Amino acid sequence: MEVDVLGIKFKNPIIIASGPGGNGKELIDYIDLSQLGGFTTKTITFKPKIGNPPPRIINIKNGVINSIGLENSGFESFLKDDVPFLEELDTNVIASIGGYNTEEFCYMIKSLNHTNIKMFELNLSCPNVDKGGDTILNDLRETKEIIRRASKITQKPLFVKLGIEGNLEQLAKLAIENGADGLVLINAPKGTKINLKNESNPEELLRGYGGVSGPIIKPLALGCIYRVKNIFPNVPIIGMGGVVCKADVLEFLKAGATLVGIGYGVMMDPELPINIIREL
Amino acid sequence: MEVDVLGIKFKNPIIIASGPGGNGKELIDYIDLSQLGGFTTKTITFKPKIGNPPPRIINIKNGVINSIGLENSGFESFLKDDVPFLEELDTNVIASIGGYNTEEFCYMIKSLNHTNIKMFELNLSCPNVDKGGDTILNDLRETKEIIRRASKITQKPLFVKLGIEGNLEQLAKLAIENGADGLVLINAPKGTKINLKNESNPEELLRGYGGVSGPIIKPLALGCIYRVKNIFPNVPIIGMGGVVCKADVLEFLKAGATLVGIGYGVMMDPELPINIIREL
Amino acid sequence: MELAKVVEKKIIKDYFVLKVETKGPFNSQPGQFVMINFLDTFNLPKPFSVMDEKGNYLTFLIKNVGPFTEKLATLKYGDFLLIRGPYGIPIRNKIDLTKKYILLGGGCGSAPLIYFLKEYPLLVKETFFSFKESYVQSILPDLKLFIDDNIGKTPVEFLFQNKEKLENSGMILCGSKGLLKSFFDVFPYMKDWSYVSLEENMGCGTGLCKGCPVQTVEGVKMVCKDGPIFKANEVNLEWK
Amino acid sequence: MELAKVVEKKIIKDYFVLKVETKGPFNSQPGQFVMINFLDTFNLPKPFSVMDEKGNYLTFLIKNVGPFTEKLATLKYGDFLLIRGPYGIPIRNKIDLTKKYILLGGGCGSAPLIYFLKEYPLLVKETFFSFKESYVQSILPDLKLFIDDNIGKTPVEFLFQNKEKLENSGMILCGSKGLLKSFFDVFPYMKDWSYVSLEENMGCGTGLCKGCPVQTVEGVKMVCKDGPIFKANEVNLEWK
Ligand SMILES: Cc1cc2nc3c(=O)[nH]c(=O)nc-3n(C[C@H](O)[C@H](O)[C@H](O)COP(=O)(O)OP(=O)(O)OC[C@H]3O[C@@H](n4cnc5c(N)ncnc54)[C@H](O)[C@@H]3O)c2cc1C
Ligand SMILES: Cc1cc2nc3c(=O)[nH]c(=O)nc-3n(C[C@H](O)[C@H](O)[C@H](O)COP(=O)(O)OP(=O)(O)OC[C@H]3O[C@@H](n4cnc5c(N)ncnc54)[C@H](O)[C@@H]3O)c2cc1C
Ligand SMILES: Cc1cc2nc3c(=O)[nH]c(=O)nc-3n(C[C@H](O)[C@H](O)[C@H](O)COP(=O)(O)O)c2cc1C
Ligand SMILES: Cc1cc2nc3c(=O)[nH]c(=O)nc-3n(C[C@H](O)[C@H](O)[C@H](O)COP(=O)(O)O)c2cc1C
Ligand code: FES
Ligand code: FES
Repeated sequence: MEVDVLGIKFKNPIIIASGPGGNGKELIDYIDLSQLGGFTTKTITFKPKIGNPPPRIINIKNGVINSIGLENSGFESFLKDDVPFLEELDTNVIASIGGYNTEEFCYMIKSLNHTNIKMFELNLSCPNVDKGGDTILNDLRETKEIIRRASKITQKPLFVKLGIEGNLEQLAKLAIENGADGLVLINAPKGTKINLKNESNPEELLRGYGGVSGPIIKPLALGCIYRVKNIFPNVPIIGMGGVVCKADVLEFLKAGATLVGIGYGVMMDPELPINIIREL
Repeated sequence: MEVDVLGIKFKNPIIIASGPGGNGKELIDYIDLSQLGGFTTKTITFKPKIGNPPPRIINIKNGVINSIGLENSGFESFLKDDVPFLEELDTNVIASIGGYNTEEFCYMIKSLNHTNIKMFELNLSCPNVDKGGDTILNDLRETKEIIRRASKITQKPLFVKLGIEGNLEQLAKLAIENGADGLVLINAPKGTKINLKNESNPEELLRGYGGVSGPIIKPLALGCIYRVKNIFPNVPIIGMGGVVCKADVLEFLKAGATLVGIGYGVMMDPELPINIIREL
Repeated sequence: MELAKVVEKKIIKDYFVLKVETKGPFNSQPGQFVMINFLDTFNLPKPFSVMDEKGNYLTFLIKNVGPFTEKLATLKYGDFLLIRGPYGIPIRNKIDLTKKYILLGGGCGSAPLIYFLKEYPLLVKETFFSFKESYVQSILPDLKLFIDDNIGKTPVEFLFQNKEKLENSGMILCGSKGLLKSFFDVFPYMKDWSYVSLEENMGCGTGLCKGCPVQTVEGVKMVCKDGPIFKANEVNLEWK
Repeated sequence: MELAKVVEKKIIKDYFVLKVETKGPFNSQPGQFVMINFLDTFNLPKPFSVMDEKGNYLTFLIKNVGPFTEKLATLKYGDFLLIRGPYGIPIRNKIDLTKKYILLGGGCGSAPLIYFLKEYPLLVKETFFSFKESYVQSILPDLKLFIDDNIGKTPVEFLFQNKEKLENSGMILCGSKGLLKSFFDVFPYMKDWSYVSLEENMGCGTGLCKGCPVQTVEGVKMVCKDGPIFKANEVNLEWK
């Protein structure tokens, strides 16, 4: 099931989504990464981020609400400690880049241009990090500027990751018109679990809400992919949201995805992506 | 569990959400409407709408994807055939109004001003009807204008119904600043089911996607209510999305809802709202 | 919804007859259906025609075609279901009672017609409870079935070669859209003398949600509330 | 994940001991845990400490506190589970092996300590496998438990009145944050001689998802991968 995405060969359409798979080093204890179509790094930010205090994981039926808060040790540490490891991997590495302004995004992309990393994914849709109370996507001028400038400074394919919050069609159009080569759909939509037994803090998460992942968001993810594919039939889409078995993968491909990401499924069972690949 | 909403007394916080309960006439065969806190009409549009061709109902786990397409016999018929019936009901009737422009909204509200209908709900977020390929909410100027004008021509409380597509915080702010007295959260988010066995039309729905209701959207609904309540603690919210038991009702109230709507639950079992009220 | 206890299940491959015990009589009539659900899910219920009602017992004929019917097929004696109904307009209330009818059922579409035959034998001229596969006979031992595989033709092909049977008789057809369309492709003139029982995926089953539309000469109607039986010449099976 | 068969369940009210058979040995060590899941859901797995491993058998001590453990409690002989692991750093690899330890377990927090006692009796000075309710003894008949209701105090209150026990000994504590905090409120100086096994709700259980953080003097660490056992003076239980 080899797939060609903008000239890059993927052994199969299965990639690890950003986040639940860490930066690869943790995962090699469990699976052989070279069997994957690709591997997306956890979103890297310019400065280190300590992440949110616990709890970060709220169990819900058929899914999870996470409030990790983009914990990562920052770009410098990524360059030094992770890139050499990632460059050695026999799979396509996609670097997920998060930032708070155009300069941060551009600095990181430039620094990674000469590496063996195959594609960039701009994470503009993290539900757990705000820019003054708002995700970047809510600032259309800044979103446009980030994508426009980022696309100019790299030859590598540039994907933009969107969620369902915001006007999907409008944001997809904006991304593509400003130089994005593809889209990643979808990031975890915002959600809350209320625990009636916890009287002092029924939302449990300190921020009150987190990002919802897993099979519970599958119909929404398929809807987003379908809608965008319908408008931009030639733009490659990395689809994700609740993929946990082979049938899910086929459904995402049918809805319009070119590659299919697995996040929650890795948390269920780190071997799940490989088990699916074997069945394809 | 009496509730006061902007001076209107509700016997209890349970109301029928717009749509799955029809316009009441169908429901009286199954339950005593006077036991309800309130009843929301199916969204009325100025002109009759034939609705979408079948299939309109797609079963998914813990929910449904609907593509009804706002079938209704239009405002004139509503005035003549439904209003007299609704005015006799011993429960608070909320009229859900849908339209394609400010004039239609205002005409309908004006005509209903002198009736016994207690509140208005502007449905600006139907996933199954487009205005030239876009829901009204995506046109911020028009949204603002509709709410501003509508609020000026009526003394009755005016609620605005939002979905999760669009920038929730921004739209809530816009609605409230332009005269909305409360918000209804949430309308059914867009979703798709892929049927791999149906080769010619794997999306099954002719539009490719529909609105997702039922317990599957509960975490998202609670998230929206929590987020809006956090910013506007004094604005009453009618919460809905997957309420099917007493615990759900309590969770929605805890998250910030003043009234709780039941839509999908009525489809599961028309008696469900009454059964819940008995337990409260 | 009401609790109903499974008291009998006869299963052969993908077909099964399910008999449940309810608290009191449902007072269903031929052509009516009930909405069935499980106690342990929050999915929507699904419609099934009554094949028989006697005392506090309802009997259904069900084909395992997907997740819901798959789960129904695993039920054992003593398991409980949720049921509400009956819904829909009885066949008797829609048809011209001065005529005699040929009943044509396709697969599980035969269920309401079997009930009809039992209740109104005098209104029935002939029956075609048709199934592709002969094994179905084993779970419906007392009925004369039309087995395509045995006869070597579909019931529509058979009727085409025995057109005289249709003379002066009405028809009641119940089955997939495919069956109905193939019949009227061959016998367009029979539309005026036929009633069709339609299947449409349902939400509420009670006329509330507008989920099961059919286009008719009088506008859009709901299969669950205004049907499931309609005059064949009043509905448009091609609405898309 | 691997299939594991339930071969024994001893249950008393909200506590139960669950023994499962696996294909091969897990080679777990005291302090390690496994992730357990059901075959029929797509929920995340949940962490449970190994209370014993022998041959191809793993034993757990579980308290029914919510939907997952509720479902575990209904398992019967012969039912199957999914298990992966073992995860976490064995207690032995973290502690100072030249000392003897008092083991203080609160409720199911006793599970890894029970395993520890069995494997390293020479490292143990005294045990407080503490439970509020005396009925738990019936499913752990061979162990000396500390039953609050019988003794009339919590183990922390007991130790406060018997401070001399703590002299020259290390402590290994395993239980809720509440238990750990109450102990160090009373014995702040013991932080330097204690190890705590932390519980944090988990996602992956394997250090991948960054879902189970604890703030330490060396920055944020993961309970599942860097713990669950930590030096008490290195972690901040108040991070909010
Ligand atoms: C008024 C009415 C009466 C019915 N009576 C009976 C009955 O007596 N016995 C019985 O076995 N079934 C009956 N049905 C159909 C039954 O409701 C469906 O077979 C069932 O809902 C399928 O659910 P599922 O989850 O098992 O399969 P799904 O996954 O929902 O469907 C599996 C396949 O069957 C097709 N399908 C689903 N529903 C229908 C339908 N209504 N008509 C035609 N194809 C469909 C789908 O397109 C799909 O290809 C009736 C339907 C209606 C509307
Ligand atoms: C490393 C590790 C080892 C564990 N070993 C065991 C064990 O041997 N035996 C055992 O019974 N449990 C153990 N647990 C806890 C067990 O994982 C939880 O009890 C279980 O996940 C609860 O799931 P639930 O759906 O039944 O309840 P939930 O609905 O998740 O929780 C019910 C209540 O318990 C509280 N709770 C949930 N998880 C925890 C937790 N981790 N710590 C404290 N309170 C919690 C919740 O706040 C809630 O009030 C362990 C946890 C960890 C992290
Ligand atoms: C624990 C966790 C951490 C995540 N971290 C990131 C992240 O760092 N960057 C990102 O773009 N998406 C992140 N995501 C979102 C996933 O990449 C994915 O978009 C989403 O979870 C839907 O796919 P899934 O259901 O397969 O997980 C995270 C999701 C989870 C559950
Ligand atoms: C069949 C169906 C029809 C609906 N029709 C309308 C409608 O006409 N107007 C409206 O505002 N919302 C409509 N909705 C959305 C519901 O009012 C509600 O916002 C949504 O379904 C979430 O609540 P629930 O999960 O309780 O159904 C409809 C939902 C369903 C399932
Ligand atoms: S199924 Fe709801 S109207 Fe027919
Ligand atoms: S549970 Fe995933 S890192 Fe610990």
